[in-house]
Amino acid sequence: MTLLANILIDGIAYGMVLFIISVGLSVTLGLMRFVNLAHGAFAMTGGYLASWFIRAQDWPFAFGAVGAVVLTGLLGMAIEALVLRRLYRMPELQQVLFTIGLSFLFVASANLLAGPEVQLIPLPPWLKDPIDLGIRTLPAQRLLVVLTGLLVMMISVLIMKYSRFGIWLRATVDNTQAASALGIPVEWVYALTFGAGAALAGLGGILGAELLPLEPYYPIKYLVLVLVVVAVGGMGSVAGSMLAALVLGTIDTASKYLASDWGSLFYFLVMALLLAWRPQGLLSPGRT
Amino acid sequence: MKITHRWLRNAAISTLALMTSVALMAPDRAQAQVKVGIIAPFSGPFAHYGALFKAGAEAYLASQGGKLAGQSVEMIYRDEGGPNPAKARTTAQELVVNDKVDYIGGVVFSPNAFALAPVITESKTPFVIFNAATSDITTKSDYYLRTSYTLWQVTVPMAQHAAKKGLKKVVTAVMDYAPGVDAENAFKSEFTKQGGQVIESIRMPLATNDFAPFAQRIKASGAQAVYVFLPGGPPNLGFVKAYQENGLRQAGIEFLGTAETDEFDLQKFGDSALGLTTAFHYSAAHDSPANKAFAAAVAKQNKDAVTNYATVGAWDGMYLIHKMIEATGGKRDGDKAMAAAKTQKWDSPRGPVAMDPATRHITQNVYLRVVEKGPGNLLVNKEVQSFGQHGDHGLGK
Amino acid sequence: MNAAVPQSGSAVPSGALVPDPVLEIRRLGKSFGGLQVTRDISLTLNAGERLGLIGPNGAGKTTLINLITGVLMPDTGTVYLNAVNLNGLSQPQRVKRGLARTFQITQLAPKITTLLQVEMAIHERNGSIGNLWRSVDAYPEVREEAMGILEMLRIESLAQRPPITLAYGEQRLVEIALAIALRPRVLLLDEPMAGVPEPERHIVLNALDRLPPELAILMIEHDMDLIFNFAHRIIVLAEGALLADGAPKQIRNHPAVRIAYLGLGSDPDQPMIAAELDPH
Amino acid sequence: MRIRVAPYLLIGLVGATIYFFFPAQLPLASRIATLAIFVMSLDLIVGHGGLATLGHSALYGTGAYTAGLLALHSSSNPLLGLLAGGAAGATVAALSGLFVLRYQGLTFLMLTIAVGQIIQNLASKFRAWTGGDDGLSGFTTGKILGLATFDLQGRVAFLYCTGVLLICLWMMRRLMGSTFGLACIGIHQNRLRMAALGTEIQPKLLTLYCLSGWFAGIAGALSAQVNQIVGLDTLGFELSAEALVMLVLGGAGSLFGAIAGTALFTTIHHVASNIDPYHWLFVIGAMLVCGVLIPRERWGVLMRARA
Repeated sequence: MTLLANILIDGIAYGMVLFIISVGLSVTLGLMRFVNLAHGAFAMTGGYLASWFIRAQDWPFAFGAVGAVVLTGLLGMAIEALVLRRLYRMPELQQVLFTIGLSFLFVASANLLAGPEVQLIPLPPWLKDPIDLGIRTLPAQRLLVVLTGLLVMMISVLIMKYSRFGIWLRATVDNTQAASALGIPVEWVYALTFGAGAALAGLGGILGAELLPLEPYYPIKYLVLVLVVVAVGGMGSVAGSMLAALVLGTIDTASKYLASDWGSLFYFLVMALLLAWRPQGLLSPGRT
Repeated sequence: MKITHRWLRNAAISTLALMTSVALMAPDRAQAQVKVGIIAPFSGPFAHYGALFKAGAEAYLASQGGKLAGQSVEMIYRDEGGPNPAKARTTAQELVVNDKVDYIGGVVFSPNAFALAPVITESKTPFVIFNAATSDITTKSDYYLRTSYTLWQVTVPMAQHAAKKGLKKVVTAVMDYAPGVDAENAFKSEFTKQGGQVIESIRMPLATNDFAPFAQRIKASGAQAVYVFLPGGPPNLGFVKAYQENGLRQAGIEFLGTAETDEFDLQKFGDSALGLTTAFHYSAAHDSPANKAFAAAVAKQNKDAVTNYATVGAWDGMYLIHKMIEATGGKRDGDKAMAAAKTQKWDSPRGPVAMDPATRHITQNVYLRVVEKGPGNLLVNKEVQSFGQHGDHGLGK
Repeated sequence: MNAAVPQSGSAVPSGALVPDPVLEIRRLGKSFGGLQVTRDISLTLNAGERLGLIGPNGAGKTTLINLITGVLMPDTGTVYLNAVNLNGLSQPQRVKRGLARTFQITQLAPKITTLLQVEMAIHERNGSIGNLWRSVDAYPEVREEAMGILEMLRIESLAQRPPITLAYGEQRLVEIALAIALRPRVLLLDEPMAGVPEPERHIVLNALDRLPPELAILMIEHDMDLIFNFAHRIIVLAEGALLADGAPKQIRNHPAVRIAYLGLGSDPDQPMIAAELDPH
Repeated sequence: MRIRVAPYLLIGLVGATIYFFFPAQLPLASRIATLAIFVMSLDLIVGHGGLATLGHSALYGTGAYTAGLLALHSSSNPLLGLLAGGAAGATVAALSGLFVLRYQGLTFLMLTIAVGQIIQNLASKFRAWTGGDDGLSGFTTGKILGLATFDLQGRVAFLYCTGVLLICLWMMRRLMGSTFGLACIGIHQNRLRMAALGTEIQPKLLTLYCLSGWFAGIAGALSAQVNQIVGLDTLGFELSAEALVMLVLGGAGSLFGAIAGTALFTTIHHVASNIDPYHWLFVIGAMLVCGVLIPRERWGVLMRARA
């Protein structure tokens, strides 16, 4: 019984970390259909910026985190406007190559600017101590991730469903030309959406740093991890990404409790089975 | 399908690239008397090893006035990348055949060290391993020397210490790869021999990001202590964090480690590392004139470099190469050099050390250390006890 | 394959005089979710017959084609080709049994030359498509046949060009050439005029004239001029069900059809106005 | 006929030039030749079949381990090793292909990653057979064609690798020049059309995947024989990703492009990391980014402008 509770608690907590680092990709890859393998690079940028603000500039944690997220979003918009928008019409393979190349450049730059070592984001006292759940304790930081994850999902679903921007975005993604003819500022929609994806990536980089430490190779190291979540979750479905992250997080945790010497075998096995069962993802909007 | 001009162009470009590369690499360096090739990761997630090897080796060279036994020495650095034996072998082959190196040093990863066996045997090139820690590497060729450590070497005294302390039930938690399995076997066999009991052996996948489940398993096992082995870098931080956050310390489960509190990562642990005990062969806080000189020499070479097992492995490795050059008078004579190296005994920054002629592995003191606050509020591995001289206990197991 | 079937095509018809049913559809039904898109359709197509299929958008024409070709499987009913039940057979299996089609929007391999695509169809028919080792260039007889088909359709000049360099009307012809190369018993033409610009229409029309006479053809088309000239018989589909079936003249004069689809009064003497009628 | 022989002559010529004038580069050239076979095998499935995979190293690594195990436990005959490696690669391709080839696009890509990871985890788990992270070593390679063993300079290894490369190239060109190859390209370009021609798409792709696995396995076996060690990296994601980069760099769909891409990437990696290992990623990153942004047609213009 305790074992089951442990698996669920750790699984959900880990799954939420997976969700928070992949939700940005679920926007850029899932919604915009842009094969953005540079997602990890934006996540790392967010993390590094936050680390720099908080550690070197002595900003309070919340300020540093928000500042880093906003800056990462702006950087994403700038890169989108300068280069990425030329790639939307290219074949997927070209997008893959470009964004991998971009990731390499980020890796090399991080190495050049901050050296090869792990960058820490100092936690404020209110996040440091474990919180007692009754049957066991859970780090406060992990609770913050869970709450933020839920919040991000709610906000993004609300924006997609009810805001004018959400309607614009869906129209633009469905048919850019028609949307443009209807007077929707498609360039801005793309830039803002990509910026939002980058900002979310940055948020994930910051909040996930406790489990996925920030280092120059971050963009490449965790690429498969986030791709799996988005693919299993379903293209463009933020809720699907969350479901997938929770399922996969729980599976991974269960395999650590029960069969750790099989490595990540079960993780990938379950992923393959889920994909085989639902090739379009667990929750895939606009498809019947 | 149809052959177009494209392939012709592609082929031409690649040919050109090859030729250019050859031109770029044409040796136009001043001819040194002795050449030493260092293979280490200079790119990729393990690049810090390369930097530390380089700092240690260059520092040693500088401490000898830039010459070893009166011979001018040229150091040639080659990238190891990650575990990639095929590439490592090619690199060694090029060092021997093209660059005509007299000695090879370095190598972080065991598979890469294994891959060099045919090359060094055939070319009779002494190869000093600065890190790769799987026990039986040195048995694969007579030209291997090792100035680092093996997991058996540091774990056996740790297991004896645990038993002596009265611990009866211990859990082992190791990373699921070759050195980890070595560590687990070493602890299990020695601790059982001493009358203790290993109640659970946890192998943690290399790709683990979240260590909380393992911390919970350790806690639930009812053990008095946990013996740990993790490779350097992020997993260390993750595991120690999980150890703290899941209340293992409060539960009184003692931490018995080896390389986890490595100086390269140590400061990042923050206060959570205080009180962790480890058994290891080198601490930057080792109090001896040799260690102080070593630290000063390294700092002079590279102010960012820390002194840890990688740096000291390279430093002592260069000492061995120095002695081999001395014995051969700078001539290329692998057998004579090996004969001299096998019997060396010297005062290393880690304490008194000697080469074991049978295994060609270093015999050294193993220390029990505790993480404490040192000068400048920095964390240090304080040596609290010496377990005395130990060789590699891992061979023949 | 059809040896076990008693009535199958031993009698070679000359023109459409002797009824020789090659394609038979019995009581076909299909629904998506709660929406019945095909209701109880039965029809017969004889060798050498030109059958036109018309109906407003949403009448279920494309679904019918998909059911016949095997892209979709029916909920009820059966499709027979040469008296062989096709239910459960995949699309390629049906092609192998003599059922070829063209697409409403042309579907061609964009970068393979026209000649090679026709050769590919012939290899597919011959079963030599799976040969791993023998070069494509080592089948002179196939190349000759492919060239012959292109010549028959008067597009031999396109032989060495890939479809991306072709005009849309020309791409239609390539599709027809591919279908002919399969030597089908039945050919389904899915709106052969759709998207063909006015100046290129005659190319397609000429090609249709040159199709082998013994071939049974089912053509869907919105172009009324074309279909009333081309077809021996026309069937009208509305809301998933068969509305009328008869000779072009009968259909033109069929009151229900005139109202439901042709948009004319029920008076048969009133002339047809529009060439292309589409209520939507 | 002239144009058919030319590519082999050119490769032979480059090979001879390296052999006689740049003997220092023989180990590098051998590695390029081995990798080129692997990248060509990837081109079969990516360039000809149109399926982007990131799990191709599973086939390469299986071939490598099979050849290594064969040499360790039974026969060190190199030819037998190559055949066994190829067969193992084809078998893994067949088994995994039955499953993954039902899917396309991103789903296929992710499933190939999963298959690769599963096989790598298994190899790591069964370390008693595979040597785990220490790698499989301790085997030797017999005399090539009963004539010569590998020498330190890498002459024999180079000739062996180049020979196998040429044979594989010839075989792959024959296979892709066949009606079967044509059908695969057709499937790549338009599946609807091929289905309308009566092509059974899945069996064709499965055959193609097996052939691809066969050659990938041969490349792996070759690597095992020349290096006399097989590491877990031969099954890794990084190898698959690098191979894909090499392929696209040279031009997917062209076997010669595959060779050129491999040579270019490996050489640049070698040179750049010898000059400054720390910053080699800047070079490859810039190369990829520019390669995508500047269309192929314009490369020619740029080159001419500089000349």
